[in-house]
Amino acid sequence: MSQETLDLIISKVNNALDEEVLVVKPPETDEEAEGEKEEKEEIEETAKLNFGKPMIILDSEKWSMDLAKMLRDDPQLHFDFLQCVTGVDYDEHMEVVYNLYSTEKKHYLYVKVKTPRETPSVVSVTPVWRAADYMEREIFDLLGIEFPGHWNLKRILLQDEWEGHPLRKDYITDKKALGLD
Amino acid sequence: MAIKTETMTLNMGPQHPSTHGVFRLVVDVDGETIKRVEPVMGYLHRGSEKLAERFVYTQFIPYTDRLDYMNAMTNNYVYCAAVEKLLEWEIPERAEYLRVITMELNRIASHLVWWGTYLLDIGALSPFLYAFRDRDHCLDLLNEISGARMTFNYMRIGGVKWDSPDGWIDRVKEKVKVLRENINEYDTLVTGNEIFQSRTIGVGKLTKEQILDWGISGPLARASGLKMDIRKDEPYSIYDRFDFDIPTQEEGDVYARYKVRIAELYESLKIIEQACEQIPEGDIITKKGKRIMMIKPPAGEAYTRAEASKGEIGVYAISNGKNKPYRIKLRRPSFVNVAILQELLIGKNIQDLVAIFGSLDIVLGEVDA
Amino acid sequence: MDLLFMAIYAVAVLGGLLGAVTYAILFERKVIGYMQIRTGPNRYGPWGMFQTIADVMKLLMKEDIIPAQADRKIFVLAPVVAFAPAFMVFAVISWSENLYAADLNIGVLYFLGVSSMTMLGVLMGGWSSNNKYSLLGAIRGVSQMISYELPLVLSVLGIVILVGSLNLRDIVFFQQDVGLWFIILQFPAFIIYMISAIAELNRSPFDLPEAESELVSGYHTEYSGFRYAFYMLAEYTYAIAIAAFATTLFFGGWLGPAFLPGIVWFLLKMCLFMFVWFWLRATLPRARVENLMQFCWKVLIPLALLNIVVTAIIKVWMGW
Amino acid sequence: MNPQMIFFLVLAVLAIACAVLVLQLKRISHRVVSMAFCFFAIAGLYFLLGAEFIGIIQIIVYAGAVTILFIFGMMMTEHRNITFSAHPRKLHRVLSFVGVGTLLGFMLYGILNMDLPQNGSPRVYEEGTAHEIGLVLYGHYVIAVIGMAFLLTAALIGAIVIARKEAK
Repeated sequence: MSQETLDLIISKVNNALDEEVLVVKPPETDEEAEGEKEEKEEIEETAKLNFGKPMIILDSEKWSMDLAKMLRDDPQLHFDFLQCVTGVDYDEHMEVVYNLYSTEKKHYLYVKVKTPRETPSVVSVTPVWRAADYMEREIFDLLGIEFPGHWNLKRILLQDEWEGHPLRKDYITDKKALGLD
Repeated sequence: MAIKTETMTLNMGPQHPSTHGVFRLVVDVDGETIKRVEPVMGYLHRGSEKLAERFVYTQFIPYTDRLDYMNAMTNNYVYCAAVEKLLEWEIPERAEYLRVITMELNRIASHLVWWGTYLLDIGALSPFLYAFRDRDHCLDLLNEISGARMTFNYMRIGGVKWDSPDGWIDRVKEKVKVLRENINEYDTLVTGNEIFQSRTIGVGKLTKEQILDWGISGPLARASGLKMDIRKDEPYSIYDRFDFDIPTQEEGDVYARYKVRIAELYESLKIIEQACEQIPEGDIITKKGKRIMMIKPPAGEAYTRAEASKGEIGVYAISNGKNKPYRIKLRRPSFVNVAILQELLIGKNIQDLVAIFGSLDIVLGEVDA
Repeated sequence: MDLLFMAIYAVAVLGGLLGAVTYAILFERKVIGYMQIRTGPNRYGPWGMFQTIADVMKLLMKEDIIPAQADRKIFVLAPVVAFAPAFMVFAVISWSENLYAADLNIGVLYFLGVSSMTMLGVLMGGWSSNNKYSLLGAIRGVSQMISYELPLVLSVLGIVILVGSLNLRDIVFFQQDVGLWFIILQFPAFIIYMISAIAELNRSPFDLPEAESELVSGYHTEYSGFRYAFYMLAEYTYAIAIAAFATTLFFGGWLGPAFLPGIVWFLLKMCLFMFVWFWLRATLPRARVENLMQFCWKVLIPLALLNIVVTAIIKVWMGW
Repeated sequence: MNPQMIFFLVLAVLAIACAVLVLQLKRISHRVVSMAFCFFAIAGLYFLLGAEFIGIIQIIVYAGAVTILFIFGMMMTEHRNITFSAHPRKLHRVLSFVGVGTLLGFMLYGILNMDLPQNGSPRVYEEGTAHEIGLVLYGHYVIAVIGMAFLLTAALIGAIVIARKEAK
């Protein structure tokens, strides 16, 4: 069932974007495994099943409000519930993960949006799911990812004067300033 | 001619009796009508997610206790379950039953605290003490099994820390009877009270669309007619073995939330009773789970969720194959639910603010993480 | 000589009141304590007898804080203004057949008029504190007190019509002559009186002006130390006054079986009233603002007017 | 000096002092409070004269209702921007003097022409008690009273209607 959902999502998203953005990794062969890095990236898997649930990986340029709207409004997908927004700092890039759920169809989707680490920026989905409001603010606060289109993007947990973004991997905890030293 | 009136900005909190912790609401009021609300939080921010990256997997369990300290068992559970999912471990039967019993007992305790403090918020003094009496029944039981009354640190990756002491299951059964009787009494005393109803019926209505839009879960969603309960939708642990209902209400007002929570108390009691009947003998933790430093989930990521008393609590765990998590994201229900305040409170008056805010049942430890 | 006697009487009543207020607070805490499955204060003295005394001592010894932004003069004056009328009304209360200060012909009117002045103290306190909670509490308090003043007065009018006098002692004597207390003759009026009295006193379930869950402490949020004590004193003095007034009007004042002196009966009946208020406080949640006003204007006042009309008709018809 | 005289002096001084303070004080809230005290003092004078009923009415209506109304108006509206200009215009000043002078003259004329009781023979005044006033109001002036009642009811309803419109 999940595989079907995944296929459905792939076709829908590719349709909406008008290009083959999502590709399922073909069965791995030894040759490819030993192939060069550049080659590998070309066929990098952008749609898969993760613990039995569909997961799609997109670049931040591809991820747009229209796509989010499509995911929510398409009668076959109908992802009306945004469960969780996670920001992750991988050393080479940053990611924002959206966990979507459909209360009607009872299916799930992970949307991973990759964004460059130097200028992390992912389109805000608050107009589509208001639930993203605080969660995006939190990610902005702790990871420093910009969300253009967010109506009120400012620090939420840390005070406004805080410097840096603690959840980044290269953040250095100033123990003295925190009174820990 | 309109009389020129002054709006004033009211800083409710961070020290205010009914913000239930260090939470601040910047409210612009015209007379008593609210024109603008801005929730301000973070006073209790401990950087839990950052801390998670510094510890071995097991070491983070006590930190989850401090999120929603009213309902720490579920937090424990969902974190352990997330790691177990990455590890793809099987959990011993008895451990699962103990997990369910403790989680449900904790849910009852949490709902009772809500019941008491909520009525305190709307001006009834006595229910608070009665609620705490019954909450203590639950906490005593949890204390016996875990050694702590609020921050249990009871679950382990692969099972639970302690087996139940002698006769514990029987004592649970006894207390369930007592609790059911008492809750029934409170139900008859308060639910029909006319003043209470006038304070709550039709106040703070949330529509289904708003619930979905704002990603609200738990009793709040169920009070608006959405039959959403992770225990049924995506049964985790062994919830599929029990016979219980998901209470829902259609109205979506404060009173509906109240009724949903009261009904959930009964359902939790039902689950505990069944679990106590069915609980098998056996191990309480997998062999591998005992070697704490050796827990190294394979690289991967997964979102795991569970139904806490406040709503959907989720953990997005990312492992890179080492013995420390690469990233732990905590989806805290209170944090998500509280966002609705800025929309919900506009046009209401101060008195309703308290009634509505209380009905959301947020815990600041969880909001601020 | 008269003046001296009056001064002595006033001081005696004031002393008695201070004691009464102290123990009314203890009584309240005990009553609510037992209703809430706990024992209430039990540390100082047997059965916690000295608890409130200790509390008062503490309040008196506390630092006197006046907020920097407060309107100093009014802030200082307000608790006194709140207390004075609550105390003044005791002039017309007749404790027993022989023990009274002023046999005022318009006792009822005096009581109602003077007691309505407490709201000035509330308003001054709330306004001068320069605190938004205080201000909101004061606005709520005053609008509530003004509204409930009306049913309170109207409920008493039925009795005045029947007795044909505004003198509180005449009212008691009338009840003695008829042999029935007004609680039976004027039962609807009694209910209206009780409800509006609770609202007048800002007691639960109508304690909106000091709703601690929303307004922190209402109009006396900024007060501490002995000024706060003064407000508390005013509040409880007024409660005792209202109880005394109700006893006189509806419970036959000092009337009662002869084995106890009149004043004891009077005090016992007052205690009963106080107990009912404490009981309600332990039982009921706080009412809504709109409901409170609607209830006053749409239910209590029409009912009170109806009661007056019916009473007048009966009076004329029966030829009393 | 009998006690009554002492009380009279105290109350009279209080009343006048408060009345002056109403004009002299800087803050509007202080003015309102001193106005309330002025009303109280006047009520006390009524009591002293044996007109208890009028005294109480003075407290209820003036010290109670009117003062509270003033304070409410003050609290609800933006009063901080309103300033009383320190130097009123000349014409303004002259006109005020003329007005006050005329009023004072009328009052003096009335007081001097009043049939005051002679010292030493206190006459008991029946006027001003509740009984008397009731008889007069509902006997001689009943039509006027009813007329007033209608007028006030109409005003009350009108006020509610206006307030409702504004709320919308």
